[in-house]
Amino acid sequence: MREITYRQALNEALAEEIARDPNVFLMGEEVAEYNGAYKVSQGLLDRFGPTRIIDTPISENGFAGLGIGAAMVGLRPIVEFMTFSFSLVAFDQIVNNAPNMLTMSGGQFNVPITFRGPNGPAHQLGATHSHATECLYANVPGLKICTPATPRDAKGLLKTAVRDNNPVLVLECELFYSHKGMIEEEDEEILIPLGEAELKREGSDVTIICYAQTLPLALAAAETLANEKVDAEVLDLRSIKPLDWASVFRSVAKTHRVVIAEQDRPFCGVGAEVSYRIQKEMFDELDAPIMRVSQEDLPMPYNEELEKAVLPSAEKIVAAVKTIC
Amino acid sequence: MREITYRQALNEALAEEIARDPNVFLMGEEVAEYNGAYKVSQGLLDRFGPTRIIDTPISENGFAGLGIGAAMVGLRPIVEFMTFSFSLVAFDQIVNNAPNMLTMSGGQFNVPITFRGPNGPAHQLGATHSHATECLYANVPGLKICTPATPRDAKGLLKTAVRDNNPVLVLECELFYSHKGMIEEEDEEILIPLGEAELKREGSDVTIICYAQTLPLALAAAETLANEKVDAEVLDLRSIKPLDWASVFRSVAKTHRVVIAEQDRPFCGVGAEVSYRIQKEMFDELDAPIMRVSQEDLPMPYNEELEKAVLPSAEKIVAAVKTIC
Amino acid sequence: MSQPEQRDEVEMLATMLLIRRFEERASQQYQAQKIGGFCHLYIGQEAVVTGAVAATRPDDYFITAYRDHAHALARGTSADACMAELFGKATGCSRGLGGSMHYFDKEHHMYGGHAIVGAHVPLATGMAFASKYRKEDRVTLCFFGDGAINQGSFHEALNLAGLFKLPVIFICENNFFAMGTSVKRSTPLKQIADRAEGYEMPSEIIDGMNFREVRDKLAAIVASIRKDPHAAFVEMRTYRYRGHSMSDPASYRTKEELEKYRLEDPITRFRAQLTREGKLTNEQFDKMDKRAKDAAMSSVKFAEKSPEPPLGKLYDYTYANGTSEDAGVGERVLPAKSNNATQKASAVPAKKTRNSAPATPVRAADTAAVTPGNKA
Amino acid sequence: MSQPEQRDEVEMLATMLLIRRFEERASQQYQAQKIGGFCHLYIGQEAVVTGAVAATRPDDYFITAYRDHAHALARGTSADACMAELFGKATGCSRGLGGSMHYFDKEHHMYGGHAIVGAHVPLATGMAFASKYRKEDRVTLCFFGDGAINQGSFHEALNLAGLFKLPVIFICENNFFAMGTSVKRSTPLKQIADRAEGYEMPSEIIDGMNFREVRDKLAAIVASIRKDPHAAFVEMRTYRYRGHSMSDPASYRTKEELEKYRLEDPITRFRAQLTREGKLTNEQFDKMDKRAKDAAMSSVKFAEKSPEPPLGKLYDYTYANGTSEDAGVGERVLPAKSNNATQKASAVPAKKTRNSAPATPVRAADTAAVTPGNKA
Ligand SMILES: Cc1ncc(C[n+]2csc(CCOP(=O)(O)OP(=O)(O)O)c2C)c(N)n1
Ligand SMILES: Cc1ncc(C[n+]2csc(CCOP(=O)(O)OP(=O)(O)O)c2C)c(N)n1
Ligand SMILES: [Mg+2]
Ligand SMILES: [Mg+2]
Repeated sequence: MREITYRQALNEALAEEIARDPNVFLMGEEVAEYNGAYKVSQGLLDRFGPTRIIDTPISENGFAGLGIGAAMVGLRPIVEFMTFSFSLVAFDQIVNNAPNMLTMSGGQFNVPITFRGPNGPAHQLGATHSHATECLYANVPGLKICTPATPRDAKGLLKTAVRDNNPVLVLECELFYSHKGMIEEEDEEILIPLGEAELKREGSDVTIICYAQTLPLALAAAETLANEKVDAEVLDLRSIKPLDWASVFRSVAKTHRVVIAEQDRPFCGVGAEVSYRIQKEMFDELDAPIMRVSQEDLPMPYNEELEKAVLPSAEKIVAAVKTIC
Repeated sequence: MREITYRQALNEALAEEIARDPNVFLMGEEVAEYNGAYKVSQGLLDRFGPTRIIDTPISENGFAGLGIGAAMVGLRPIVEFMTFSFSLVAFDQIVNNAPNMLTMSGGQFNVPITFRGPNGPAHQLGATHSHATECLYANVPGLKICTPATPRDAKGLLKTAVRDNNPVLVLECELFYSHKGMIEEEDEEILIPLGEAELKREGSDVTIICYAQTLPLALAAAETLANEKVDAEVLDLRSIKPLDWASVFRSVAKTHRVVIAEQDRPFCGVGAEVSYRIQKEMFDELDAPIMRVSQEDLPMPYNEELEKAVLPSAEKIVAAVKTIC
Repeated sequence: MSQPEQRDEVEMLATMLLIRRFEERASQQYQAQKIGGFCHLYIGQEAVVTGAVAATRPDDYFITAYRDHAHALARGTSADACMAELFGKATGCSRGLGGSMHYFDKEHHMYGGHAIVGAHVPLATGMAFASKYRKEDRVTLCFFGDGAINQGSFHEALNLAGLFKLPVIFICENNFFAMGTSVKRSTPLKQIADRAEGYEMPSEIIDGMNFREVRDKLAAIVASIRKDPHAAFVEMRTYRYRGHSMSDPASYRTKEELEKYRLEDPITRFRAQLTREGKLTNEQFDKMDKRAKDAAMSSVKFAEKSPEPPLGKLYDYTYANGTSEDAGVGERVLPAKSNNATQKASAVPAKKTRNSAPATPVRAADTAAVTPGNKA
Repeated sequence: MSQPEQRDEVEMLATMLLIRRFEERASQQYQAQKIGGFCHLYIGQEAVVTGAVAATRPDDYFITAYRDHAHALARGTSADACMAELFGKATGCSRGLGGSMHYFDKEHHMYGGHAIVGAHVPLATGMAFASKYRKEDRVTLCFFGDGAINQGSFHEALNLAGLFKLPVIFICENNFFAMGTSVKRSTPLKQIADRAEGYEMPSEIIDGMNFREVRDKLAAIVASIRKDPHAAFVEMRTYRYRGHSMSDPASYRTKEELEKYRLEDPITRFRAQLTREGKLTNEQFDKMDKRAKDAAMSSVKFAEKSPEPPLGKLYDYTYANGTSEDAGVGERVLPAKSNNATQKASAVPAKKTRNSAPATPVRAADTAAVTPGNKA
């Protein structure tokens, strides 16, 4: 075991997959000569050269589509969005071309592409730069979506995504690039299947379902609650689509109480889907209503205090748990 | 009272609002000389001339943005998307510019714009042309969304949308343009507030919540159920955002059982949000799990039978009701 | 001109005839409500794609918009598979799942059939990118209408193709109308070809009603791209004789205009040329025409007899099985297998076997229970 | 030149100085972590927007991207309001809700501050559309970087503006880099101005380091547009002395290149011109510079002292109150009122009074309960 940052974990995943498969290449704004806006691709241009690590103009729709076309004829592109807030200008390519191709062509053309980059609110970037896009893309059949929250998950999920024969979105945590975590030795492959949640803390009184930037909030809330004799279980979804319903239901069957801590906006957010499925499948197991903590349904303000008020927090999770425990 | 089509209702709403307010204009592909791809703007060019009824090139992102800019300086554009499936190429304008402007500018710039056009699967148009976009846009704070299902609602909601000082999406039913319905005399103004659901059928055993193209399905299901002695209440949401929670809860308090019949895809769909809110606010009132009938989570196939299998239907609603009644 | 080339030309005329007769038949079947959705006919524009086929190799990449029947037929997709697709049958070129606007035929290097205006132009740059990446000398031919040049995706794709010197020809089939909008009302450009100047890209205007001009001028561009990869732009001046789609009466144009263009009918014109040059007798032509009509007619029978695609297939087509490791690298044919799509979506050894299906059985009525890949 | 114009020129130099000193101070405050988010400095490019202000009327529409401090200051927004915005304070030009990238000032006809590259270019066409619609002779000035010209929204907007003959000048501030990407690596164009040829649009290249050239050439274009509405394109050759944003060391360019451009510093150059012509003494300049520095310094004090925007305001700013009937027609100033935003979103008489708030009281912890406009 060794300790590395979330950024390094992603960097290793990229390097390993690009080295492994000559059809894999990385493309995006500032990924090559600048080594990435968030330095995730540090050193890759030096190592793999400009045919594999490719800088683009500011044309997200264009290069997302370029990647999809390349994938249709056998390449395995990794397309970086500087942030997923900018993926909105490429929305049609991601929603209409990548995931529909296999069906529309009657199974002839699959699209093995990975779209990756930071997602979710960062810090005081304002309304245009703070989108959490997971629920938007999760609505779209044909896409897979994962949301790693730790260095190990980041490496293992990104590597799996690149090898998947479908379009996969790896939604990274913009605020976690410097987070550290333990991870296997460099020569051991980490491959984490898409669609497998992970219990990040065991507990018996309430299940806190979380993912991405809400994982540390959920863990902190669990600590606080432990002091008040509430034993919270923390389940990190890790993948939004496919979603690991079995693990969700198993935990609910144990605790009978659920709070969903989500990173996105509330209306038709990920927590809405999760809560629907839980009440449907586990109706008689629930001892209290399912509660959600998400963003406020407001455009993200720049002001620091207001931004905090809009975002989910450990305190809000604790408060939500207390309404049902 | 008189009978008109859904198409005529929209046409009247447009004509009345354009006549009423010199700042209102209609813009979109084929809206003027061609009288609209679905003939909703029939006769408007003749009546109001080319400064008010404006044909555009195939540049949804461009003319959506043009409309938003015009709205920032005091005009009140009505922007038609030939279908909302094509609004995906304008997604960034609709999501990042229209609804964020008021917040980002500290309240200085509101954006009184109406985006309208057919939405939801029509008939054998395939994966790219069959999007139900309501849940995608409903996630976005700052937008308002309505989904009229009858001629009267179409007229009343569109007129209200045009007068609203915010960006409003009027998601019309692509399959309903020729549907007929009763409506007030032409000289009586119909203005239906955004955020008001309507009970389209009273019942006591189960609430079927529906909107847009699922309204006739829900009503048909209710008829079938009546024959089997199940008395279903049919609540048409009409507006998705704001959503009329009071009417939803009132009906649930009466029937204690809910089936949501939605037009969109399941994952993070409108029904997910509605079911979350019901179980949260009315936990003790529910006698059975909330069930949803939506599209299958699959890209829309062209084949007619397969398309039917993917879409919600009266039969599926009946079956869902029977699992809980 | 040597014999084989002469034969080729007659063959190409036969292709043009097949396209024409196929679409006439399709139009009739559409009116008889055997065909659903939207249906856009290419009639009048046949010389463009046929000339392009004559100017290229079978393994060059072709991609187009929704007016795509001709592109498949010209590339070699059978009339049977094309008609079956319109009927939504399992034997269709897209297995009945794509429909008129979404024709695909991997075997014949026909990469769709794309119905969002402009959105396939970036895909074309990706295919050309792949050729260059793999150091192949394939050329990508990307067809689109005059209406598409005002889409952002067109612009971004042309800039990328110009910048990266990708081996692609952007072929604007300028039939002077996008639905009811004349090209004069969609762009301030005097001629569409000039748009290429914004990308420092060579461009050419070609008479799209003249098979030989299309073939020869494109062949020259193709040759120069094979030698030295770069992007090029072509404006094909052509005309569609029918409405935009089956429901369009095309009242936005005059009878006179239509008649004028009818005089330039690419089939009549090419036939006359070949006849004049002694390469084609009337008898030969009539035979060819009959063959085309027969093929169109029998494609209807084929389509009628063909089975509907099974519902189960849908789930297989939503997600592809396996990973790069199963499939190997390079271009792959990856027909979806008939078992569950995402249960084995990752070839990685799962630490524990896990049933990710919902706790209660999936009911058809509760569609939300059918999470993709979790089909029970 | 008459006296008033001379005074104007000195005033414009004072504006350039204010921009420079304000941003130097902002940079320092950013490093002291008093300012959050992203922060992009305009230092080096001051002649562009200042020249544009000198060439236009105060009621012409200005709109730009995220590198926007200078555009607000040049238009007349106070340094206090600009600095307070960076501090996220209620007294900021966007009430602390926009931040560095989203400056707005309706009073001074500054229409933002837009942070999605290219996405404001269509907005500019809309503003120009409105001028033409209302038969006003206002001109819209739309500023953007060299990186923005490869976005689809840029393309669609220019085509629309050209087609509709909208009174707008598209001003590309070509500082030769988009973040770390030199313009040579973002487009195949030899010169950016040529992109206008794809829209049949007149274009001009202007030395953006030379205040007078900017002013005079823009003034001529503005005059021609006022006479006869049309769209025009301008490439301003300029340079940013600082990194792309505060976190960028700008190691993608050489010291020599930077030094070369420093010799063209628009402030030094304009000062020298005015001094040479006897229009400005050193003493006057020093006084002006001190005034600029003082304004920048006191803007920090103002920002520090200013209150935070109250949380409740957020709800008011998500939806505007009222309807067109309340607000009347034409351009409106519509400050959100402090009461519930959508309870009266429709001025239509509701048939029944209805409380659409959730049945149980809203808890801060359950944010999903706070449906927009349904704030209890
Ligand atoms: C983004 C988008 N907007 C609108 C449409 C609807 N639409 C389909 S075809 C068409 C006209 C296209 O004209 P053109 O590009 O000239 O091609 P042609 O039909 O003449 O072959 C339009 C507006 C669409 N499919 N996609
Ligand atoms: C659509 C989009 N993609 C990427 C970004 C990130 N980004 C912000 S500024 C910038 C560079 C823009 O360069 P340019 O247009 O030349 O303007 P300059 O910074 O030189 O003023 C990039 C890539 C963004 N804000 N929006
Ligand atoms: Mg056309
Ligand atoms: Mg620049």
